[in-house]
Amino acid sequence: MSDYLAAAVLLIGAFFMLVAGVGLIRLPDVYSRMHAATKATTFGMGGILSAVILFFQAAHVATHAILAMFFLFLTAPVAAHLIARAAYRKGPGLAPATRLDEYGPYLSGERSTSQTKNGINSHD
Amino acid sequence: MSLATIVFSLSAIWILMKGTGSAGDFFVGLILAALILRFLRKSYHQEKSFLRVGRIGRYVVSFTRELILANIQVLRIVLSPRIRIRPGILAYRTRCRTPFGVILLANSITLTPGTLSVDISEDSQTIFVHALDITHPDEVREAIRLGLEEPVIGAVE
Amino acid sequence: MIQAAVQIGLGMLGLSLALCFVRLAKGPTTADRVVAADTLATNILGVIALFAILSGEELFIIAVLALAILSFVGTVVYAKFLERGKIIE
Amino acid sequence: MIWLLSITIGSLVAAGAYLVMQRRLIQLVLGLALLSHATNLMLVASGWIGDGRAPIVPGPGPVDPAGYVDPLPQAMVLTAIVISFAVTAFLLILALNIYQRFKTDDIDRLRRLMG
Amino acid sequence: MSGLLPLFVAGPLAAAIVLFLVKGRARLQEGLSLLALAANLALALALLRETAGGEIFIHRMGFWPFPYGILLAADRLAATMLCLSAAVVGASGLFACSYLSEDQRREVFHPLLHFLLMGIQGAFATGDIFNLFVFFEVMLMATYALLGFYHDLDQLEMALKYTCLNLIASAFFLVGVTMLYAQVGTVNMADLAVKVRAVGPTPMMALTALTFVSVFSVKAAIFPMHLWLPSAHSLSPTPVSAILAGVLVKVGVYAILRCATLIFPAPFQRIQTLLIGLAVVTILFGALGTLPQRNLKRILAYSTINQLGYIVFAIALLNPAGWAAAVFYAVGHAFLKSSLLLGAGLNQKLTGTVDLDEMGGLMTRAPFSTLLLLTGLLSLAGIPPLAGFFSKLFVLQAGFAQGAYLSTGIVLAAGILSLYYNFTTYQRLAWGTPRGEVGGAPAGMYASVAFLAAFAVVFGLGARWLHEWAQLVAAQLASPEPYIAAMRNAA
Amino acid sequence: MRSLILSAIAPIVLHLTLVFSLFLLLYGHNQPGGGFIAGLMTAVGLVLQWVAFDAREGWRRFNWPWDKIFSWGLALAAGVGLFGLLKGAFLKSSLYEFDLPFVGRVELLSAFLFDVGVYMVVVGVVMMILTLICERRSPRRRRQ
Repeated sequence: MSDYLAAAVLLIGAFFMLVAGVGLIRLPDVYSRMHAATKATTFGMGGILSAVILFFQAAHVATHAILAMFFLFLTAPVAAHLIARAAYRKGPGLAPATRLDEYGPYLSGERSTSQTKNGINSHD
Repeated sequence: MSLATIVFSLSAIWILMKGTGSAGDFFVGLILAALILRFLRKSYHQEKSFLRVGRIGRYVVSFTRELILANIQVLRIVLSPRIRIRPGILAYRTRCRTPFGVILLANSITLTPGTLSVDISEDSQTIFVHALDITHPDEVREAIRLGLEEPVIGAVE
Repeated sequence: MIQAAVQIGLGMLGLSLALCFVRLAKGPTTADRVVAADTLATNILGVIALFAILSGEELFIIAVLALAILSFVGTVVYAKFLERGKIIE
Repeated sequence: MIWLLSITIGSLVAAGAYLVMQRRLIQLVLGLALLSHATNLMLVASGWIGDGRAPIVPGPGPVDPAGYVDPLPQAMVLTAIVISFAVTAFLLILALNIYQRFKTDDIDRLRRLMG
Repeated sequence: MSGLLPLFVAGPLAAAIVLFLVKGRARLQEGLSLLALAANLALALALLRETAGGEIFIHRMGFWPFPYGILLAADRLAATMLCLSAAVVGASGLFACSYLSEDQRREVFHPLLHFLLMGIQGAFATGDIFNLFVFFEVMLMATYALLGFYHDLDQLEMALKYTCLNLIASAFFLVGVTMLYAQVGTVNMADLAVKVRAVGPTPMMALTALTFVSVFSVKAAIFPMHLWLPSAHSLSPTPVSAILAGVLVKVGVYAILRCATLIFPAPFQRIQTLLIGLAVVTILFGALGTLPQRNLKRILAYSTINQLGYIVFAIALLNPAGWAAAVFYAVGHAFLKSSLLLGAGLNQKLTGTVDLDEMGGLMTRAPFSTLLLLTGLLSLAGIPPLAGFFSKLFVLQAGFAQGAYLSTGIVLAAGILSLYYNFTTYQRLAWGTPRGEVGGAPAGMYASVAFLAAFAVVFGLGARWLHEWAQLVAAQLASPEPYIAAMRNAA
Repeated sequence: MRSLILSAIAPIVLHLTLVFSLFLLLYGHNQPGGGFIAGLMTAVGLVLQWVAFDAREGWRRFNWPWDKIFSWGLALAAGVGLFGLLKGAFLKSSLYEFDLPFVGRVELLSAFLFDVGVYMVVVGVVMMILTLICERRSPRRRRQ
């Protein structure tokens, strides 16, 4: 029974990894690609690692897999956030379909204040 | 988190990693955790947040539901014959007060339907969220508020 | 049963890896490439996990954990480099 | 499985050789790193016999060695990886040193600086 | 004795660590360093005496059965080489104590020197081909650090070139190990010797042998791979360049000799013509390369290339007489060239330059150091009572005995060329118009140069004795069966 | 430009990494792992701190004498090898078992001490490289 369950979970996981790959190709700009990459890969890895747990059914394997899963869930958003931020600061490059951008105004405001800040203590 | 919590959770991780839970292993884990604490002693701040175990369960359930929904949405968008999205970045003012809460919320936002947190403002009160469908920004805000922010505040604040 | 599933899963992951490579090659911006590389790394984690099932060797899971840490740090460093042009300020 | 390794080794060597022939120091260093990875992989491939099971014996007692990979090249490759890590680190620092001192990592320009 | 064999590796390692730990205290560090070098030399001499009877010492690390595990082995050749490296590195260490006295980086010089010694001696003593690789890398890594010692653009560029070339060579070494392992499934030298003989001289095996030869020829600076040597010798600090020329290139020679005698005797027959050709080109190239130079260290570097050509030529004759000549040549050249390079450093200290035209007329101004240089240069030129003459003589004898008249004739002609360049060098150095002031130099520098230069005379006057020893070494190399049996039977 | 999210996550990752690397170190002799990979994991965790904060903050938090750690690690590893020499062969490993209060029976393989030495060497080397790379900012170098 758990064998079938493992196989099903595994296939779902692998399928979502594939969805991440397809999304990486099809979506129009970095940010939407990141949606696909972040969500689908973490979910997919969750599925695959659950399959590992179900397959081995041993405590230490399970804990290693859970730790790996926890680590991925912890770090994938951070990595996405860093890439998105860096990409935006390098040049927004938003897709033409974009409707709303409230980050740009904030960023330009912050830049001007931080420049004056930097002007004061640029030597530290 | 208090130092005792860190020590105990580290030694718990240690035991889980080893896979065999005996008293000796727990002791070794405690020693190692103490070593790590000694090593990292300069990086602990005064900041504290409290975990409420009961509420965390609600958060986890809510988060898992959102995660699955998110993936189904990604699936629908990616595999539809024509991609029709209206993305945008909106500013979301959070009601979380602790840094840990804000960061947990931002991370959760990234893993839930159609949203991805791009940055947190300097005063850590505003999260900038990139959303795949932003036809009605207020709906997105409402979804975040109900689906994530309430459980997060419940869990860690 | 599960072995067949693993084979199919490996096929899917291989396809996904190929797609990531396409995005890695095409660009157009560096950020795209970083995203592609990150996804590539996660896909490789999946491949290793599947390989653990295929060979029945539980020790590969440790490799998954180690590689997850490495790929996270790698992505962080690259993002930082992308943003600032230097990594450690 | 061995053909996969062969293709990987081949493409690593190709990419490494291409990078080594470029003009910038960092490309040179990365190319050399790729080349050493390729040789390490080749060393692993030389021990690929049987079904390719990891050479980790489950416990005490006799074990049939048939399905396992030859562990000796793996022990050797571990050493080789450490060595190539060290040498690459050294090269990177050398290149960084040159870059910081002369503000360029373009080999042609450096040559012109040397006169 | 075989229990003490790991001390050749572990001793320098321990010394390096201790020296690293006493980094701040220069006097103490230098004293300890010299003490360790002297102990190492004594140990090597003891080993040389023990191996004279033809006994082969094997030390097994760990507790693995025969073809596995790490073996250290010492026969006459290894003992000779160990002795030679201990002497040359020791003299260079003594020289460095005074030479680097104002240099701030000297606190890491001595630890690195011992790391280098560890790598060199490990490479001479190891009994399997993978550990040869490892010790090569230890040695190279120490050299990389020592070469990057100063920070001129020239020096950085040289260090980069040297590092890249050697990194590629290391990659090819691994490729060679892979090819060998895939064919015979072992890395132990004795086991390899047996199994390679069983496979026979197939084209694949010849290719493997060629891979190894091309890797070692980077270390030994044979013709297409010699490009790193002139700048590395001339731009590195003097003690380092003495070690480079005296010992480091001999490691490559030693490895080629081991391959030719023990591991690949049959495949070497197939590539013999190629090797002889390369050696002849190397000889000519080295001799011609000296002509346009003005920098004394650069001249010595090209002459090193020239001399290495002779050694490899002698090895490539593939008979015991040739191997004896090669061993004789290698030993003589190690002492000679390191004494010359240290002498060049001494003169640099005295006059502040290594440019020949600017240090002219040294004979009247600094007679003792010039005499030391004179001994070396005359020996290098091949003037009869000195070691250089006999080295060339034995090589030519072996060549003509083999019947390789054409190549040996070219080698003879190149010898005349080297006579010419050594004389002009000496003439420009010693008898030009005197100019500039001459400073003083510490006694330690004179002592180390004199110590090494004395060997040039001793090996010349006692050439018969050294040649007998070289023939003993060659005889042992020619019949590797005892070596293999000793490795097999090691407890 | 510091990222709040990264600087909050980095210490957590460091804790995880340290536990994991200690696991790799302690169980390296009959499971995959060992000194080298454990040292690399530790170093990776530490490098992340440098990236997440800045060099000044990194040196404030981890002001450890990395060169000393390197050389003592090397000394430990070589010392274990020489100790084996006393018992017959260089690098010969030996096994000791003894009882400790609370912990129970402990098997100490001398190869483990060798691994600890390698661990220290790797951490020391990586951090020394980091020192070289951000030389100008590190207070340790400036003081010397």
